[in-house]
Amino acid sequence: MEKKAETEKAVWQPKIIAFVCNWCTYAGADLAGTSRLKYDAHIRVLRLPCTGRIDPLFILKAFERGADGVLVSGCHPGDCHYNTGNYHARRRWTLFRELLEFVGIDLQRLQFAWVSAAEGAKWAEVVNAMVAHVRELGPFEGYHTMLARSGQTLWLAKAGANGGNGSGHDVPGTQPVERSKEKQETE
Amino acid sequence: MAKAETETHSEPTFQGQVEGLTGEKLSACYQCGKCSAGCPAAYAMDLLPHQILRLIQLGKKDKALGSRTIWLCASCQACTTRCPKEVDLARVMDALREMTLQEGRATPERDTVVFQKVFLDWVRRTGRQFEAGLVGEYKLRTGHFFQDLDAAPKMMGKLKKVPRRIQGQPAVEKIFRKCQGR
Amino acid sequence: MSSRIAYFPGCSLEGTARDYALSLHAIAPKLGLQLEELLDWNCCGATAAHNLNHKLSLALPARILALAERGRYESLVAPCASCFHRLIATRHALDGKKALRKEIEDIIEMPCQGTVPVKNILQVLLELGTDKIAAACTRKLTGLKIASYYGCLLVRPPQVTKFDDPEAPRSMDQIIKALGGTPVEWGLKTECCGGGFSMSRTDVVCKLVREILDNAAFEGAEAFAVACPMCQSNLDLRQHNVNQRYGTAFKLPALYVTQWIGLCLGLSERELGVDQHFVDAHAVVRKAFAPPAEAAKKAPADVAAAGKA
Amino acid sequence: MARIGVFVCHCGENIGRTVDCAAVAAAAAKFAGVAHAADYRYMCSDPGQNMIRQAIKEKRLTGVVVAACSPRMHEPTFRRATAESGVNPFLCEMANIREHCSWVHEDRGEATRKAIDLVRVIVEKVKRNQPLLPIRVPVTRRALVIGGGIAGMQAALDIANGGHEVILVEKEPSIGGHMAQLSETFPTLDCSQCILTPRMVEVAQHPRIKLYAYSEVDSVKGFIGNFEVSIRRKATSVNDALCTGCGACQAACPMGKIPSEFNRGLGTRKAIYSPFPQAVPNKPVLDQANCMRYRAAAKKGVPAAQSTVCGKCQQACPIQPQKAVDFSLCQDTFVTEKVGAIVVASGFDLMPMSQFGEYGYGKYADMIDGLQFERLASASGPTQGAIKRPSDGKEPKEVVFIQCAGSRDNAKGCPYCSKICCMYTAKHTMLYKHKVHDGKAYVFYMDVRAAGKNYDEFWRRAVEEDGAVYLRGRVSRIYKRGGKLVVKGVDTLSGELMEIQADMVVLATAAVAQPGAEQLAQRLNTAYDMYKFFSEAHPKLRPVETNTAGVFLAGACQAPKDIPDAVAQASAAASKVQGLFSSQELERDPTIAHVNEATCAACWYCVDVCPYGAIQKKEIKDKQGRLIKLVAEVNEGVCQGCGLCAATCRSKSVELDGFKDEQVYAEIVAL
Amino acid sequence: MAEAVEELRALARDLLAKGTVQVFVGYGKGASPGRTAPLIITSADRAAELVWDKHCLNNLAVYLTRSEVTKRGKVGIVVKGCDARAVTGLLQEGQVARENVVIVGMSCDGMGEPLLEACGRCDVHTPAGKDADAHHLACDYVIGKAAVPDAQKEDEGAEYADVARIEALPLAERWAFWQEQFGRCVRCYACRQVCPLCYCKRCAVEKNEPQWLATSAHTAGNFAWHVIRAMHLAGRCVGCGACERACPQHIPLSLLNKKMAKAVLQHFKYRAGNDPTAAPAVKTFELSDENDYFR
Repeated sequence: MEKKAETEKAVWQPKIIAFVCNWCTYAGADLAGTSRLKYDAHIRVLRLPCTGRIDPLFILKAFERGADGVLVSGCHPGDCHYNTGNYHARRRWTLFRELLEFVGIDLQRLQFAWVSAAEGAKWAEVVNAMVAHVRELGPFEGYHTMLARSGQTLWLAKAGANGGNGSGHDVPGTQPVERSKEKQETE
Repeated sequence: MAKAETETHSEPTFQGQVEGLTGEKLSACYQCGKCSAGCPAAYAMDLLPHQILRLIQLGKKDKALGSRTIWLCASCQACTTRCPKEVDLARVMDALREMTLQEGRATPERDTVVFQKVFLDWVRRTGRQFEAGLVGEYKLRTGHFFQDLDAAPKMMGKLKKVPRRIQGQPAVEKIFRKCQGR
Repeated sequence: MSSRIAYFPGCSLEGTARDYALSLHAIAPKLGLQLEELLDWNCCGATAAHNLNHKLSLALPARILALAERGRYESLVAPCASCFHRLIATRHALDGKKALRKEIEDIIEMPCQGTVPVKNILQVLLELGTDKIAAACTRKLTGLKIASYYGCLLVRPPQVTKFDDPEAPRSMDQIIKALGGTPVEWGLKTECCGGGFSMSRTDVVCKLVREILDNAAFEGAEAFAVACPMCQSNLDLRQHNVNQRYGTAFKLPALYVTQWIGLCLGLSERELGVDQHFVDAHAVVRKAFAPPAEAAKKAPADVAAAGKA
Repeated sequence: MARIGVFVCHCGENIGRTVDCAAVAAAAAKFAGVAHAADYRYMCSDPGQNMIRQAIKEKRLTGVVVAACSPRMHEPTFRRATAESGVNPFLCEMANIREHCSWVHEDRGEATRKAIDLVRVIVEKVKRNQPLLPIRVPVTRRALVIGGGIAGMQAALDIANGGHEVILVEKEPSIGGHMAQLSETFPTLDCSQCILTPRMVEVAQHPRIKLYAYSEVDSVKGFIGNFEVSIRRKATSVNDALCTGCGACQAACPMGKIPSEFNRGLGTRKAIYSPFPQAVPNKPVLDQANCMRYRAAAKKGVPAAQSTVCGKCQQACPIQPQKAVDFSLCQDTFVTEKVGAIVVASGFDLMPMSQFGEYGYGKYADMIDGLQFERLASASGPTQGAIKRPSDGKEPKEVVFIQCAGSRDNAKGCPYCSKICCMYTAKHTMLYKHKVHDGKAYVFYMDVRAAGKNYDEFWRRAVEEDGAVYLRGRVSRIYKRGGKLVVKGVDTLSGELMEIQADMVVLATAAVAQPGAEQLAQRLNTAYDMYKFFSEAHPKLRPVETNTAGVFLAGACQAPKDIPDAVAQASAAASKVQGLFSSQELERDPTIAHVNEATCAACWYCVDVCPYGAIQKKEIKDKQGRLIKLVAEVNEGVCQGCGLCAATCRSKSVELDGFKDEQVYAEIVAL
Repeated sequence: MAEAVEELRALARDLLAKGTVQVFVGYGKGASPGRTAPLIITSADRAAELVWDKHCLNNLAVYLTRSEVTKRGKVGIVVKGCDARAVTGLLQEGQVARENVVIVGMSCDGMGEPLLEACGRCDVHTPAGKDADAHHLACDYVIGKAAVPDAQKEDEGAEYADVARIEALPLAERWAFWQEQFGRCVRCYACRQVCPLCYCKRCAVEKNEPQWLATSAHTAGNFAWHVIRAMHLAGRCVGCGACERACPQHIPLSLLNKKMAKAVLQHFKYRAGNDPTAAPAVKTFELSDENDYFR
């Protein structure tokens, strides 16, 4: 356990998951690419149709899976591909972030942005800023210890092992049983 | 040649000052002139009301505060009532007058100022208006001794001869002190 | 009429507009209006205050509002349009503005919640009901053509005064109608008379008053009804100046609406202070009530009746 | 057990330079459920695509992951390739290791590690993807056009000429709209009716246009391609089948004093009337409120048919034996039409003059609005085109025109520019000057907005050639003094106060939405702005569509417009409709939401948040037809797949195909 | 209260006897003195068992969505001013049809000995009756008139003082505080059971494939559970406090819900359960909604 902890520290890199909408931010990130803008690699983008599709459950799950930060981004108000999706989402986040802060989570770890399909540069900025913030804060010890105390160490160990990229072998599922089964298959 | 006031970030622009005093949004004015068109005193003004507002937008403080216009406004509220952009111009005029006095600027409409100062002075001293005193003192200060002599006898019949202080006068006096910051 | 109304005369009703007060007090009991004069009231500051010192222009009326609140009155009536405007404008300015209200309360050292509604005389009379007024009349203005002149401050700006119509008010005309007069439809009902410039810029006042007289006369008016001391004095006191200045020959008496009512309640011009005007109203009044004979006869009985009502 | 194939693309050097594609493939090969992994220089090339096709066959793949560029670039390509080898295209997804990885990162190690993660995420998703079949919605190739003004007529004609049936609904007794009221049109000053009436006739006679005049849309059910519209046909007391439009009934009607709507109160009409001579259809309607017989009958409480009062119109009707005027036709009737698309062309109205207190609440007879002036100037108008003022029929010598009357006026709740007033006011001054040579025309304006072909030249002509006097400023007050209207204005350019003793005043009152616009929008479930104008789907790129699929906009119902703009938009809407009608069926993206009826708590949050009104309440009944419960149901014809409902649902009873909770969960967990 | 209870019994008896309602939900004698228990009766002769005293804490609105109650037909129910809010919520969310309930509002000077602190701030001691406008739930009957005046909703400060206390703590301490609290949760779901607005047929926590929320009672799972529950109640919780009272582990659950209520009021100017015609805050939006925290 201690050894793991050390290696974990040695190679620690922030693990940040971004939930983005397909029409604005994902396209904006594409533009950052086509413009060859460079930004920090420690971000993993999950694509959804609309910020309105993003359930607070997603974010909690991301943290449970050892994310050190979560970024939510979509179309600017008024530009939603689905007219009003981002407005409803905005209300949801206004409450959710206050709630998380209320239970002691640093809002640097949960950030929100509007990035349009034209804002490749902004996307790069937003990512870099986010990663930088989380780097300052370091690993999400609080959550990690909570998970550890809850016997959810498995994911964390993996997360540490290959530099915050999670396990290549861990297939989602709920029952620990299934998880171990999968492991045998692949190892 | 006219030149727009250069904004310094330390102290607010003229427009900023007036907006601060009145809470009105003066950038809203698009110079339609409806205020001037409806102003009963406009004919006597050196600048039309909408021009005063334009001067504020341009930061031409001296010209605006030096005008007769602000003292010829009778506060009839016609401009405020009809402004399509819902600017309370009557309130703006109040602010300009107050500003003029606070900055101790000279005004071309001395009589009006004197009249109003004398008016307030009586209120401060007695708690109420003492019209006989007001008229007398005004004439004294302005030198218009012979104004309305023909009307005087009938008028005097109506007026109180001696001022009466109300019990609350000290309270009123205090209000004046607090408001005038002395 | 058990509701307690605080009566705020205002300075001019103690002086130049004494006749306004006189007539109001004369008709009130006959109409069953109970007016309790506000104790130790102060001047509202009028135009002078809001011209020269904004804070003062709120603080002085605020003290008056505060007195009315302390007295637990149901409403505060100010017959003077100017006072009415200052009071209601102050109430409006403090409404919902916590910080400002606090500041003003500190200045006057009294709580001022703005709980007591402010009314002008026309409001009070209309709430009383024109039919009630008509019923109390012992004689009617036989079709006398009267131009109701509202001036500025009773109706403007509407979001503050919340009374009648800012461009084409009807309330005073309704009362005149109830008195048997013929309301004149004319264009300058709410045009400004120059207000406080009476002394300092008599020339401006004369020009404006001339236009008002001209339009009213053109539309056939034989007299004015007013509800504002400033309007009254400008129309009345300045009428001869106008005639001198412009070589006109206007002779349009300007009576307070309360005076018109008083006359119809059978009171004499002297009792109502109509005789104190500069433009002699006697001729017009006589014409209005011709033939006066039986009116006088039947007066006392009705007066008594009205008194009970 | 899933058998996923992973194909890693080098995209030449684009990916290969910073990402070790071979390593990515190797890592992918180890993922649970990955049956095949390979990398290649250009996956999108034919050989690349062939690799995929082969692998699918040989390795019996159940899913495909292409790690390459952005799915926004090549997803269709690879899905096609997948489909060609018999696997449902929705079982193919892309991992974006170019735009989101190789192009934006420099460290090869990190980029490669990230690429592996991205691939793993998509693999886990694809494992849980399900085959989806594109949704096919049948399209009823008939269109409904609401409003028979110039925009509605244009749209109807274009669609009909395109070979499709059109239902045209007009609430007035005749089509033609406001354009029929105009005398001349800017900037050419050609006679409005001369260009309009042929169009009206064309509409009336078109074999594929079914015209419902004096009718209104009562309710709209269904969705794109499949609307069911109920239309209220207002009672006319005239049997259209018999009536020849001879006009004998109108001549006979004794009620002569009814203000004519068409002439905006400047002329009169009868109780049985058609609004104007060239009306289409040319059949009169009977206005029951103003008919002696109907009034009498109502008082007695008997049907008008049994009343004996008046009936002159019926007697006058020459049709034999059965009269065309028929008092038994006194009830509104309803017809239902099935259509696939709807064009809204309900037009605009003018702000009533009663809103202008400072100008006398429109009580002065000689103060009229723009449309009234059009009627005055129109040869077919109440004065046969002679400019006579309403009060005394005298020719006005001094006319004041006031622009921005209500427009650009926050205090009147109308801060926008009405767009057409500058031009028509200029036109009015010309028409006036051409008829009253010694007359004076004053125009109070704030700005003259004349952007448009030959527009600026036009208003300058009014000034330079016809001598209209333009005064820059708003008018503050207008009051009557004898026969004159005293106009108190200002010219801010000179700083001069202007008091004009006018004989007549014309207010260019603001163009506002039709009174019924809000209700109509609600019936159509389309959005409208704070001024009750219909909202387009996108202010720039989708100007004639609405946010409700299958509903399009034409003309001034969307915002004030002049004739050319309205016609252009109408044709645009028509072409959109024809595009929709170009096939029998409408194919829609199958990534839509579904409700789990077993667990739906019927709180209706999804119903209310859905931007498209795609979710409705569904009754679940037992065999006896007794209601067991209500649940939410997604209309797959309308759903656009945003997933707002899925996230909003507390009991997680709504799932979005392609982005099911399971799939997203797997993606998160894979990181 | 004595005469109130008689009036209540008479009314219930009458409603059941006349068949106006088929089932009546009120309070009955509790297991021990100083307690009451929900009483659900279907016959007039049991009306006498109804009680009304200082201990009628339960929010009976929860029974309006229980099929075992509703399947019997029209329901008569006893509500306090505060409970009426829950009923309003249920009406807003289509869980209850107004015509299917007869609402008996009980005037209430506050519950519990000592008085519940929530009752100290109560502004609905006397529920609105038939005369109420469209923006208030109109009880069909109102029994009694409250002796104590309604508290003035002057400052929200007092209302959310306990929330503010937590907000004032440094982040780490807040985290620690909740870790400790959530650590104790045994997942008995009593909070959910007594909550009138937790009417879902299948709770998010029971959803598997995927199992978003771990079911075993470890801190991480509990954390997620309580956070999500607070989110699901945001803009809906009427603050009856039943969850907290029901919690065997004494976790201050109201704090979470009140925090949300505070946020909803502050950002969306909305109070849950006040206006049956209002659209719940999380169902709608304003273009002008808070936007500053977006980069």
